[in-house]
Amino acid sequence: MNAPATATNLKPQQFKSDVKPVWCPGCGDYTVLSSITKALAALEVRPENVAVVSGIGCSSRIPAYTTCYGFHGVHGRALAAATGLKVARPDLTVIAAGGDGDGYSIGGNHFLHACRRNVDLTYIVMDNRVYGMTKGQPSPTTEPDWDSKLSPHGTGLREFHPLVIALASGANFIARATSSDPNGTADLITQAVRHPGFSFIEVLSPCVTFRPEQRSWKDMVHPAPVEPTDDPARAARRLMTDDGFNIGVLFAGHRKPYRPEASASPKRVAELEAEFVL
Amino acid sequence: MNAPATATNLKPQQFKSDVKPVWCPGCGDYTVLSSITKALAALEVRPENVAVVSGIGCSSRIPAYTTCYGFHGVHGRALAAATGLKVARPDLTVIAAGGDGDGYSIGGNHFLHACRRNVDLTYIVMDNRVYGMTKGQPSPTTEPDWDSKLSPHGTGLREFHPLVIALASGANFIARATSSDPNGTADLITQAVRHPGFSFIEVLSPCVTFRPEQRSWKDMVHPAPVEPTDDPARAARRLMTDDGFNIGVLFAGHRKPYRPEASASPKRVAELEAEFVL
Amino acid sequence: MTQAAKAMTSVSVALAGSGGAGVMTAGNMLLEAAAQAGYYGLMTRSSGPQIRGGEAAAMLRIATTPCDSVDDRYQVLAAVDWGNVARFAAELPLEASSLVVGDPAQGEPPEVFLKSGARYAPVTLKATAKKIPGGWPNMVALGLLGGLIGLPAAALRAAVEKSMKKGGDALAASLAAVQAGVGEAAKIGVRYPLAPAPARSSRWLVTGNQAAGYGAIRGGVRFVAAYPITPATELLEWMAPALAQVGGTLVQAEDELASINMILGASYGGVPSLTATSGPGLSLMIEALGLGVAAEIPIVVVDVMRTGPSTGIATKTEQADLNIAMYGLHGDAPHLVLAPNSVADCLLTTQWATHLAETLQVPAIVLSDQFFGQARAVVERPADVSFAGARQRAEPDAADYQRYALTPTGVSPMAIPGTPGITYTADGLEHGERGTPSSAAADHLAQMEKRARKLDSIDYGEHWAEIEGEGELAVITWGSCTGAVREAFARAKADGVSGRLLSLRLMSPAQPQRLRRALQGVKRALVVEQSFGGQFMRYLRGEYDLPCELTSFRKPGPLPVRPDEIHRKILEWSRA
Amino acid sequence: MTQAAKAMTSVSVALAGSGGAGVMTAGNMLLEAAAQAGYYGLMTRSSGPQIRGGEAAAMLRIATTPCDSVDDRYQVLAAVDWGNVARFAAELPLEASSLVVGDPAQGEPPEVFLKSGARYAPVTLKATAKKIPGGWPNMVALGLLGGLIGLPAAALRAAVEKSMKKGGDALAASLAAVQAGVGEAAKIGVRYPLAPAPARSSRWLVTGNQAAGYGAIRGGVRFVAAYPITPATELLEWMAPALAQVGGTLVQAEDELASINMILGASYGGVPSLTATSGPGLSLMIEALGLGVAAEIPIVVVDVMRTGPSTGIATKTEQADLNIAMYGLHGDAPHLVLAPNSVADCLLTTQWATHLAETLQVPAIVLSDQFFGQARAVVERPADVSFAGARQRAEPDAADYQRYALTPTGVSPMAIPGTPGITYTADGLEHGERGTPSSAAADHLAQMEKRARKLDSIDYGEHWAEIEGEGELAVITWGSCTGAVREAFARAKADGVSGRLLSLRLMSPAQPQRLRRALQGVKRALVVEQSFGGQFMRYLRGEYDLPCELTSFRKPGPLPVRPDEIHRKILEWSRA
Ligand SMILES: Cc1ncc(C[n+]2csc(CCOP(=O)(O)OP(=O)(O)O)c2C)c(N)n1
Ligand SMILES: Cc1ncc(C[n+]2csc(CCOP(=O)(O)OP(=O)(O)O)c2C)c(N)n1
Ligand code: SF4
Ligand code: SF4
Ligand SMILES: [Mg+2]
Ligand SMILES: [Mg+2]
Repeated sequence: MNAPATATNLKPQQFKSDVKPVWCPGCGDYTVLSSITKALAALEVRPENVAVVSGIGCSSRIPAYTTCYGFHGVHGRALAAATGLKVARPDLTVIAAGGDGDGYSIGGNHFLHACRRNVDLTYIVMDNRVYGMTKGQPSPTTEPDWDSKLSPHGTGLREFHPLVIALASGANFIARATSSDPNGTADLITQAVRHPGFSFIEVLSPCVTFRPEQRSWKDMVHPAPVEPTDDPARAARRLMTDDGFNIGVLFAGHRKPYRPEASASPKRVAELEAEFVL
Repeated sequence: MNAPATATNLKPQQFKSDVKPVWCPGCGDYTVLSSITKALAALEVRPENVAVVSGIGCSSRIPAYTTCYGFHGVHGRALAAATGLKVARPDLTVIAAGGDGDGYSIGGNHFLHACRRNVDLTYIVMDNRVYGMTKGQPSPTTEPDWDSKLSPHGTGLREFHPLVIALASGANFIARATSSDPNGTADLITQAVRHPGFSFIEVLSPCVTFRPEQRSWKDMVHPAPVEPTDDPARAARRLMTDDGFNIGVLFAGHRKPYRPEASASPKRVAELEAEFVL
Repeated sequence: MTQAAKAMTSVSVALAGSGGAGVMTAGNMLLEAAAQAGYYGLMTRSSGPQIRGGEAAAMLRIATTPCDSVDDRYQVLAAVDWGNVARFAAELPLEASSLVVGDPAQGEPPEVFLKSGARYAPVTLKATAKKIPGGWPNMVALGLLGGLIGLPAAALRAAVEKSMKKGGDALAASLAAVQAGVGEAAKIGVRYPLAPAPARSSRWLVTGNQAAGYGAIRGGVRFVAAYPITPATELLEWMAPALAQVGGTLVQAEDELASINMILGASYGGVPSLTATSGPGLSLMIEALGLGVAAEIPIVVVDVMRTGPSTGIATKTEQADLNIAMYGLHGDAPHLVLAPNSVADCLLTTQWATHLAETLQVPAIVLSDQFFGQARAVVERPADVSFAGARQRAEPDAADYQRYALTPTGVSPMAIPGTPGITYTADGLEHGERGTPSSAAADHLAQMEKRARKLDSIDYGEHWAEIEGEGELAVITWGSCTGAVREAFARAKADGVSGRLLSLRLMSPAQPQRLRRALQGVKRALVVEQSFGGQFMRYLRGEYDLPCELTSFRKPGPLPVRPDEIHRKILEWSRA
Repeated sequence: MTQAAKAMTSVSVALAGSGGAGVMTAGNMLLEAAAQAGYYGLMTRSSGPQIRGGEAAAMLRIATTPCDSVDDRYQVLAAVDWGNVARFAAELPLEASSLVVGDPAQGEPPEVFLKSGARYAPVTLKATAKKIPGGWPNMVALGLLGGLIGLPAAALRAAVEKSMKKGGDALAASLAAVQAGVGEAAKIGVRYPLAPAPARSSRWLVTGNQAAGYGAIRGGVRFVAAYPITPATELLEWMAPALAQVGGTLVQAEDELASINMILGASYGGVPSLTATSGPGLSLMIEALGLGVAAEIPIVVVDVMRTGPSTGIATKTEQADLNIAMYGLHGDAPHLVLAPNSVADCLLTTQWATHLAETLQVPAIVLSDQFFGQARAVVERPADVSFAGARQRAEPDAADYQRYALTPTGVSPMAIPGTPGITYTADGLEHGERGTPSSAAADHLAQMEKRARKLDSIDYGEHWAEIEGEGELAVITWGSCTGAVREAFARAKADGVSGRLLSLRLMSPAQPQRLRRALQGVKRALVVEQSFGGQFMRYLRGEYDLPCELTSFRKPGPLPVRPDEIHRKILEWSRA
């Protein structure tokens, strides 16, 4: 993030818009929205200096539910749009947000390259291990045996492990959160936004409609039993054997955020034509 | 791969077509081609039972230089085409091949998901850390300080680490090879094709035109100092601290290859309409 | 006191309510009951922005003849509650003779419905249901609607039984609730009785998405790779188990780029292949469609069109992907574009598209739409047509085999991997006859001509369009506007206006000779389409030399095109 | 013995040879020398399939007036060696009065060049070079060509000095080799002397790709995200350092999906943004272009067209992306499409496109092509036009701010992140005026009308097309065919045939009134384009009511359209 010019005294509520969410009652995304608004209040930013960028999906509807600037783009491209925005407007606090389908399936390549590029922005994925918006198809994080119309008897595919991928591709901050703990999640988001470079938070956020069994996640989550590390190799080992329910900061690195170099020899536009002149 | 019906006695030369490569003299891809033809001979397959699938790039020209069936598709989509082919035609031996730009930049998402899907095919990437075909732009594996017209003074970006990503996304066999050792590479390809599921070989293959300094790779490579492991967490640690020049099989897992389930209740086409009949 | 009611050949009724009220269940049962009673029918559905649990409406038309279009107005609107039902007002036009039924315990009907002059009949749905242990208001509403339109009790019973196969108490309660609803209907004093059902025939109850899926399998498709997207998902969800049963496979791809490249790979392997999507997904498939054209690999892409541009309105219909389907590819890239003209025709058109794609070794795009895809209809059992995969395969060890040989038809036998002696590399780079990349002008021209020529190498026969009627006036249309145009013409006949209906099924390659013949003697033509920009009109102007004056009638989605608006337009225009 | 040679106003010469022979270096120096001598010029290049080290040809036209087209035939073909030079035969048409120069030590010239009747002059380039320590045959060839066309020695010297800034022995050797080449030329006995150079004026030496990049920066572009692709890469490579110098940024994206979404993000942030690509990349940008339309985010996409379809011929030109640029988007998605009509005009058109995109808050596609993009030309310094970013920004704390307000023009002030009190969410879902998603028919219609209306809300002024000449005949064309048509008309005048030239710069929105006015009195029009399928012809028919008879003249790439073929067509057609 970029430091706010002046401290503000805004309440979380002031980051919540009057647009009524389309979400089902009980959807985990409601509390993620609350966590974001709490984090923004804690960060003492002003809504006009924050942009929330998303793709398509239930979770991707989140920008309009905040009072920040929002960008509800096309499916899978949130990180690309967020990257362009932040590079062009480094003064803004940029948060990309969306679902597991948006981020890990169609958006997988941008996820890889955003981690690698390490632009100073925060990516929040509301992972419900399903495509909610399109009414219940398996996503990359869906369990291999989850039965659905499109994949009767399950896909048979090993789950995609977002945290490991984030680490392997160079994310600078990696955390797991749970929608069952809005304050804890708000705190993780706050830390993530403050951490320079690309920060990634995977939030377990149940889809009560298509995966009602995920309601039990709240009983399965637990604080990560170890301190965050800044050693990727150690983090890799830890994450690869992780039970999927460790909550907390799991990796925090020191890579320098991407920032385009300012030219050593700035010019006026008209000067550029010198090289053409005969 | 699928076992050949009958052993063959073909020579490597019989897998080489009469089409003249467009490659620059000295390009590493020539020896990769030789390694592939050697491997195919060693595998005792017949050219008509092998399909070589690629995207776009210098390296992606490889299919037509073999006597196998070839598919020279669009940039970045080799793995998708190869997946469709292998799933529809499990009897064929399918090899996808291409460059670092094709596979790790535009094709990154398919790489992730092909590793995860674990279809029984082999992916060979000729990594020269540059876009050769388009005349010298940085690729994901390019060193951050490599100066080019498009990125004066370098990109400043951390390299993409293909082997770690492959491991993190679930590839079943991971090896690094070097074009300076055609026989060794042939042997690794042979092993990879034989290994069930998705096997990935990263071949260091210099671009003598745009990265002439890569000629020195041949002096930097060395056999991996350790035995291959089947423990992903251990492999992760190893690969993340790897010097980039370890040659050999670095991971060989035991995941079951993807194979669509045959129906327990096969039907004739006309029977499908029963559900519509009033 | 029941009004003397004239028997009707078509009745439209809608059932609405908040999420969880079960209006879709009841709507489906009503359609089933109508089918059991020997009627034709069509059910469409609408719901609010809520992902689940929002307001919903089941909209049915039941008739003595096949329904290829929605009707102008609803005779009955029943609501289990009024929640946000007012948001459907634009989709539920009523008239003075309509009836609005609501539960007085849920408040008054929204003004927007009553201002039509429709009569309001309060019916205590909830209280009535409550009297029956396990009874639900939606079942009371089902009985009520069945009663109002005069469906036989046996048909209602059969429909309920069919959908509650488990039977037991729940079934009994539902049957009782339906019975109570029928009783309530009788008390209202208005009826919309259907004319007697026509003679029984062999019929299906099917959605356009299912019909398209089945047509594809009939055409030979055995591999599908796709990525979910509304409103194409149900096509895929129907195909997944169906394909498995006939020895095929469906792969859920990571995105649309993967799905289309997967099917290119599979089809290159000799297996007829398909994907289904909607506008945003089709946009992502454009590059690979071009590869299919250049490398001559047959594939079928079903685009179930929704309201655009961009993400647009995912759950609503529109005919505005004609542009991208026809002209979306970069370079000159001749390919097939087809469009079904009814729910049932989704079968024939998709099957034909598969057949043509295979025969001509070229991608085919099928332009279905949300209306067809998600409508459930009682239709005449579609005829068995014999279109099936007919790819010309090269012989093993063929001498001097050239994959892209310049044959007279432009179609060259294709080597299928596994066949010895004729290996080749399929290429999206311009190439010579052997397939070797070439930048020679002569090769480019020869291959361009070949690829264009093959599309004109076969006789597309009578299926290229539906042509009905006679006269100096014509309406030219396509896709889901066809039913409404047909009905408008039928009505115009009563006004003494008649003309020809032309609905194009084969959009590309254009058939100028055929169209000219079909329009022989026509002085003026009205072009009807559901697109804001007039894409079909521009297509006709660009592709054909139309021998008559053209007038455009168009509107965008999301509302369906209704017979009345076209009828009025025909009258006004024919008299102008 | 030198023939008496008439001074020529235009001479075309080519220099070819195997990889490493340095023909491009020599070609560039020759162009520079011509420029130094006060001539105009145009250089295009061709190379074999080899990535590097393959045969190459530098093709130059040098003239007393600006060259917007290649000429019909080459007066001189010089080859350092004959390697695979024969593969360029189709690109290097000769005539009986042409001269073929080759080094006899490298064998005889290929028959294909001599069958034109051209005279062969053997010149020992290599041996001559060898005599000069550090001398190279390409420099001898440079001198030879310079001598044959009569470039002053000082100009040649200046050009060599300019490109070998290091000076020293290498420079001296090159100068000596050039001198020797001039000497060899004198011995041949044929000359193609240029008429005296015109009066000096302010000129540039620039490629179309550079001009487009500079035009974009002039128009206000400060953010570029892109993915390399031939023949657009040089545009990006020129912009990368240039942007940095004016405080902008270029990001190399992971793919085209990322690049276009990045520029949407950046432009949403208030920074005018651009990407450049070619056909395959444009195909991948289609979905996000639709987002730009729906969410009303200005961006500029420069498509440097190459031969299609699919990967096609990456290094060659064609005008066949008109379809995708105009009609490639799904749904009804009005946007801007512009096309430059000369190398220099790449500047104005890209600058104008940026200005229009910003003014109208809509994506603009600029259709340049490989010919323009990679040609280096000596051009009149382009005029300073004042088109610059003119986005209407919303005021801080504006009351009841609505991002998609239904203004009379259709353009609504845009809130830029950072501005307090007017935050909103940009959306590709259909929406109401505030931006909140809506599936209401009324909102859809209102926003569709708004988005269409704004494109017609401004006066595009005189730049919409180039219009030249008078008469009852017209040639309508666009893009890189323009120069050849202009030249063909100039020649036709000598045959007593004259007419109007109309070259469209603004392709979308179509300008039917303007075109009608421009064609007033025209009876017949010839439509000239470089596409196999006649995309421009179909576009004209679909978008305009042309008041005259149309004839199509078209051919695909990869060969450039030459004045002679159009001249002949004009004569034949004008007399038919
Ligand atoms: C290009 C494209 N393909 C497909 C879709 C359909 N689609 C919309 S949302 C979605 C998946 C949503 O899943 P996820 O990102 O996990 O979000 P959730 O709804 O679960 O929160 C899909 C496939 C689309 N809108 N665009
Ligand atoms: C969609 C698309 N974008 C861009 C290109 C241009 N392009 C061709 S090859 C290539 C990169 C090649 O790099 P790599 O895969 O590393 O192969 P190499 O040439 O180095 O072997 C690019 C960007 C293209 N053909 N298609
Ligand atoms: S469908 Fe699932 S993810 Fe979507 S809003 Fe409902 S509960 Fe949330
Ligand atoms: S440019 Fe580089 S990668 Fe391409 S053929 Fe030449 S050496 Fe090989
Ligand atoms: Mg999800
Ligand atoms: Mg490379």
